[in-house]
Amino acid sequence: MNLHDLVSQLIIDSTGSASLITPDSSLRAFLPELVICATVLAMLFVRLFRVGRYVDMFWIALAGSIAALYFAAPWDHLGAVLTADQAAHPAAVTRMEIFTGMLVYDTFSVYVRSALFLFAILFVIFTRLSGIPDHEDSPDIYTLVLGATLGMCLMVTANHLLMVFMAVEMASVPSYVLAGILKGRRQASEAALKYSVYGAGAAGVMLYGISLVAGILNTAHIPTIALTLAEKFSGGLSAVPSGELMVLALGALLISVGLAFKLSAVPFHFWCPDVFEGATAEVNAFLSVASKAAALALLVRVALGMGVIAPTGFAPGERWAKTHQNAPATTPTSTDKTTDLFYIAQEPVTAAGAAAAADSTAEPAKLPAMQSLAPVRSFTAKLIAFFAIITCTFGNLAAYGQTNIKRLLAYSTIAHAGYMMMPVAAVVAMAGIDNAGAARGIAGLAIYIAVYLFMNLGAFAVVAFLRNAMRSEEIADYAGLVRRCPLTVVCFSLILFGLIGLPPLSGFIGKFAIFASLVDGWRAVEAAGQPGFYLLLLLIVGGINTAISLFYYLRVVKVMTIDDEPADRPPLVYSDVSLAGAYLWLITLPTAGLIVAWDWLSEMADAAARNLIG
Amino acid sequence: MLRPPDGLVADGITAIDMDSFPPPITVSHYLVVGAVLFVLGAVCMATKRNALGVLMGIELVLNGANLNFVAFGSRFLRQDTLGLDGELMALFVIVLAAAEAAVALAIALNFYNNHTTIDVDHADDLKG
Amino acid sequence: MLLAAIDWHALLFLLFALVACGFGAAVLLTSNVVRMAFYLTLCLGATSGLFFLAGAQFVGAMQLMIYVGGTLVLLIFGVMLTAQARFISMKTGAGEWILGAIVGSSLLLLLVRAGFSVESWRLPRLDRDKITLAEGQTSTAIGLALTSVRVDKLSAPNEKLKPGMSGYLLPFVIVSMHLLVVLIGAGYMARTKRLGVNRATDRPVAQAPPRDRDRSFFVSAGLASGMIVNLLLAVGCCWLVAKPLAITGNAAPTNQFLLQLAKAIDAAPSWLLPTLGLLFLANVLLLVVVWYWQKWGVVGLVIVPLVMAFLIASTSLGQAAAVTIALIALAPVVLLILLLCSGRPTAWSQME
Amino acid sequence: MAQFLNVEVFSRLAGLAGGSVSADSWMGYAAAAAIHILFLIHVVAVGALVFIWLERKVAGRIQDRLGPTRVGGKFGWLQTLADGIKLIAKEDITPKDADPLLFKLAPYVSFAASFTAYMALPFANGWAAQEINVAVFFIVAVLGLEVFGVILAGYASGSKWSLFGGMREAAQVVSYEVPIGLCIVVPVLIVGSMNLVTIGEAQVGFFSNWLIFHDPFTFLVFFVYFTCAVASVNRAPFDLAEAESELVAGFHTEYSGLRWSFFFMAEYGSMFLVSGLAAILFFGGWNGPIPIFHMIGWAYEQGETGWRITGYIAQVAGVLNFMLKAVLGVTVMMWVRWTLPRLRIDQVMTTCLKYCVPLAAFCFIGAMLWKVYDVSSPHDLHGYTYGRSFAETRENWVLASEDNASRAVGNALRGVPESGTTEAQANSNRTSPHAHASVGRGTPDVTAPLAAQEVN
Repeated sequence: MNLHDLVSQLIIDSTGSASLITPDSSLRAFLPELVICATVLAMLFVRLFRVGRYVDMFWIALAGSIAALYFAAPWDHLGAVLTADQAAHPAAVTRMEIFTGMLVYDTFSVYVRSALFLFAILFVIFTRLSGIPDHEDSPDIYTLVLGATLGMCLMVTANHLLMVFMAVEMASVPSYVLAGILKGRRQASEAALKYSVYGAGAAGVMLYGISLVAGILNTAHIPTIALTLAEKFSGGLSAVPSGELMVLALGALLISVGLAFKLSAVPFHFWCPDVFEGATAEVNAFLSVASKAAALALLVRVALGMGVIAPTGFAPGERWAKTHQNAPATTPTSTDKTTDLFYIAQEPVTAAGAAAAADSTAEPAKLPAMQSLAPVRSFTAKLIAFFAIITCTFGNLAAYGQTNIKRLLAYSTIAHAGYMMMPVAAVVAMAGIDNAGAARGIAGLAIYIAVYLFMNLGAFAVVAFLRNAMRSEEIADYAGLVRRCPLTVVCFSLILFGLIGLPPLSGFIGKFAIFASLVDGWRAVEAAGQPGFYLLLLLIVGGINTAISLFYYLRVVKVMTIDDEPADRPPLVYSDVSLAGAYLWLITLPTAGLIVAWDWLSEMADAAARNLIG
Repeated sequence: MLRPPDGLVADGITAIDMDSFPPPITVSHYLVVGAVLFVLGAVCMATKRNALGVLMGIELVLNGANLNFVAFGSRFLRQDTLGLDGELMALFVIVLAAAEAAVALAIALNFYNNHTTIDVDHADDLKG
Repeated sequence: MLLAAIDWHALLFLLFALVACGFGAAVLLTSNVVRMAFYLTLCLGATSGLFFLAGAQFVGAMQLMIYVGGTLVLLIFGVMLTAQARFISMKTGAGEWILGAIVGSSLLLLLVRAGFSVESWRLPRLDRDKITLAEGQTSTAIGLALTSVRVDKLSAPNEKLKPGMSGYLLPFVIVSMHLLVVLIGAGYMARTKRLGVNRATDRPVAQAPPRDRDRSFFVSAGLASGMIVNLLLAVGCCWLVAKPLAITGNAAPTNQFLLQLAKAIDAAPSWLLPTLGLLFLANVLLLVVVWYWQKWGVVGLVIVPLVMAFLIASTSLGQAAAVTIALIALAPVVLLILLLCSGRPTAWSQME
Repeated sequence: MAQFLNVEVFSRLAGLAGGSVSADSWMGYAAAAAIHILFLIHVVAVGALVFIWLERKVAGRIQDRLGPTRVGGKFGWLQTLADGIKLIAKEDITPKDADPLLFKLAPYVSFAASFTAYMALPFANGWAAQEINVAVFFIVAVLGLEVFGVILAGYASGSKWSLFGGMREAAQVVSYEVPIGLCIVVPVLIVGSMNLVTIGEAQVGFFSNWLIFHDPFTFLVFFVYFTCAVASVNRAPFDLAEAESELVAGFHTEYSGLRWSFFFMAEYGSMFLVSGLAAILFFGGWNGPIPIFHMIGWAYEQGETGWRITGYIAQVAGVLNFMLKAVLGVTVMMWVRWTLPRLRIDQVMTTCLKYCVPLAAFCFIGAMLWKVYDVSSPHDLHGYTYGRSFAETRENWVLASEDNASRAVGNALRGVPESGTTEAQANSNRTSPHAHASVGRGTPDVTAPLAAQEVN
């Protein structure tokens, strides 16, 4: 192995082939993020010129987000089930570790990243309508938003503990600034200070956990961690020295602190209500949707990555080389060496390398490894279930006494984080027992993320538009709004009903999918003879919480419709029939109508879950 | 100067064994220092009232973790190590910490401008 | 043989560790923020000494350069900017101290126990003389690893578990993007407030528009008829989707125009008709919007026919059809705009 | 450690005096260390004495005066010494409002930072207190710490003039670290090493081999480096931290006596250091314009082992050479100081951010392209790499990292003798004055036993 070989392998790893960028290369998979980077640079570059000062950055940001979504191409990649032949096609998305194993590119990442880009598009339009960035601020603010989105994309695709930490930082640090975006306001600066201090602390704690885990397993590459853990636990739980168990558990707990902070899971939620109240509603929408979706994806990556032997994958450029063996300029060195060097971490599963690997000899070797990881999964599932239960319950209970709509929605966000963690617990518990059921659980989570995106964005959009109209975010000031802007009240009510999860609305799909996965998980785990009671408990807690949440959401609806208008409310200047109103209709439409497209959504979600578990 | 001594064995002074004083330095010793820094930083974060003091606590926490990474990656301390991953992660953490500190400082100054105090206990406009 | 017998590693380690921990504790214990920063400097300097000692020279120098020389200077800068006399020393309450001490010491105990609980961490490396230069001095290897060429783990004992075949090119590149974004953010936060801020939240609430707006009968009639026509067209599209026209057979329309239409629809892709129906519906909504005095509705009314034309042009129906449709659909819009701009006061001037 | 005063010389001298000290013994080690420390302290402390005298003479000449003439004969040789004695005798004042601890510590922090950087500075081929693999980086990093002393002094004095001085210094030094880093990367890029000894030895031969003549970009970047270096050591025209016409005396307004003189030692120490760094990075370091000692065969050849008196003389001549270049740099700084007026703080920042950084970045990219496209230059470093390309040098790292078996094969292919016992390697390492060369050769060098290596 000499340097020249190493460098040419690096080139193949990045571009797929020595002479051109192939469809199955790292760079192609990373294209949406690169577009985001280019957009940020373009926004800065345009400002350099005198003419550029007059350009509205909104258009650049919008074009960048749309281009990113276009290159993420969920409509191409989230289709029906792939056959082995189709999977071997270079352009098909299966599991692929890109950039020497730093990131992983699969349908799940396509799905969540597409959701993030879609959100970015809607968000950019939203900020334009609500008028938060003025002409001079807009490059800074859109740069921060897109920078954070870039970090979130890395969270979704992280496959290495450094990338986990780095992605969390990349997503958080711009968010700290975003929280304090109205920098002349006391509350905003306080929110930013609290967020940054707590966030940095949580990141530090997580880093310490990462150092312990990486130190004891001698690797930071997540699939390799799973393999090492499987080897460690191959003799059963009792064969592992108790000291090592303690260090592993400690590391996992410390890492979970960082993740829980990003998820605003109780007891690391304390920043959430304060930051939501101090920051503007626009930023709240960003934090509660994009940040949460990315954090959930990261939770799935870390929990499943460490608890499950990674399924068969392809190396960048491998499929291209196979389909274009006679092509003139493929590789200077043989391609199987590529697999050999950079993908050695997947050795047990990628040894055969080709599409036939699915049924190759690697399979029998994988099963015992999966089995020996059972204690890891059980620990992780219980940890997540614990967090989910307290998060959900606390969020819903605390939302009761709130008088400020942003605080109320903050607690609602916390509660929903709890709901969304439930299927992850079920999935981790089911993996290795009922892989199909686990995949369904992931699909349920994916559906919930999609539905939640529209619901929460809509809710915060209403808050922002009403704030512009009456400078108030108190629920009491919303009284009697139905007489002033009936359409907006209808939209808001639909969104709130959706957040409860009432049947005709799309929020119901998400809840249903989640609870179904919990039932699946409970049955599968119990059938395998392991204690699955905690999954049933999750189901019960979820049900009770849904009932609890009914009241505080309905209270808002009641205030808006039944109560009389307060006498001391500032004059309300707001028309339903405006661009802002149209935006609300646009957002509410999927909330109300996605249930019609359930099949379509669930097909995409199933496709998203396809490559996560073997 | 600061090169770890590896000479004792090769130098013929093999008499120093595990039990003698001073004990050879191992990863564990580095971890203890890392843990001390981590805990000091965590307590600092929790108890300091000055926002900048809290930031300093965060720096201590990150350094504790960094020390762990370097120790885990060091060839001189044990045979089978984290390898270069340790040092590289420490490098990136240093860079990320610098970025984070810059932002946190800017936010703290902004807070100071708005509140004319740097006391985090005065950050109580938001509660409920 | 005294000097030679001293374990220099242990001695220097002890020195640096004591300095690091001691000044770390001093950071915690002092309440004067400037001294805190000074102690932190010494603490982090000693930590970099420990990095050197562990053989990570590059990381040690980096720590000195970026952490101590950059980050801490920045922190001290912040301290000075906020160092009003009453903020220099802020005392922590006794209760917090006690709580902090209890929690901290138990956490420390746990972590120290963890540090000694793994065997491979506890045992020193005995064959240090086997360390090659390539392994021991790492700046070249780090440079290679930052360009994704890892030379340190080419030969792990267990082939299957060769850990960390991870080149760090991507983090190295992407962190620059992060730094750029973060610097912009920090600059944004640290900039002084500008005059003439024009954000929505900083403007006074807009005055209520005049309520007594009036519109000529022709405008109202045009809008209403437009709504009806568009609604009918939308229904028609839906009906065509539900019951496609037969081109041949008994049910085939005898009317030549209808036959042409049926053939055109048959030739078009299946998504075209529903999309057109939706666009007609959108037109209805936009007309409602115009009814409610919104200018953007007119813009929408212009855009929708163009979108229709574009969609049709992109199918096999051809550009001639597209242009025809666009002209037919735009004509009433032009008429509407003319109507809006006529009269005194013009309806247009009253719109928002 | 300490090949400065080679222990073998020491042991021979001891032998002449009737004693016997083995080079490998702890006494040899301790003696070498002590001598080395003494030497460095003298470079800094005595250097400062000489430089202060020199500064006065230069200032006098530039202003058409004579400068000091009385103490110590015609040229006022002993003026600084007299001043020093006066300073020691002065009362050590701590202002009432000062933070006493930090006030007292600040000068030492400044001095210690400056002095620590000397640890990695080679004075001749291999003659460095500690040959650090990342020496350039280390020196720049440690020099950046000097600012702490100034900031602390500014803050702790309890005087607003001092505080202003400290703040200015912080802003200035942090800003100028960026272009300095970019400038230093250019020679590092060309030589392919951050080891100062390697960089110096890469320029062996006639003066056309000096890196400043390597290509137009290095030529340009030297001037950028020198400008930034002047700013980073806080010398006029960038001496805003002390700006006596605005801030009384800036950060050291409140200092007197010995503490005050420590600041000056730090300042002159840093001046010598950045000039020395410039000499190594751009002006061939210890290599003279004409390689006389190489021509007559006295200088140590690459890879040569063993000690000989002629080689030693060549090394000492190298030291003198290096010192001469560094002192020349210091003199130029003095010349600049007494010629140019002081800049305003905004001009300082403009110089840094609008001129130095883009220029340095431009030079960096230019030098990189020069290297990538292999444009010919007066000296293409073939002598240094023995005709091997840099890729090959790097490749040795890959080879050296592989397991023992394949390493042996690789060495055999390269004609490197089978490594055999570790002892043989330790020996070759110990006795080589060119320990760095092993990096270039890619020998799977075994870190030698501490005593053996360090004593040497």
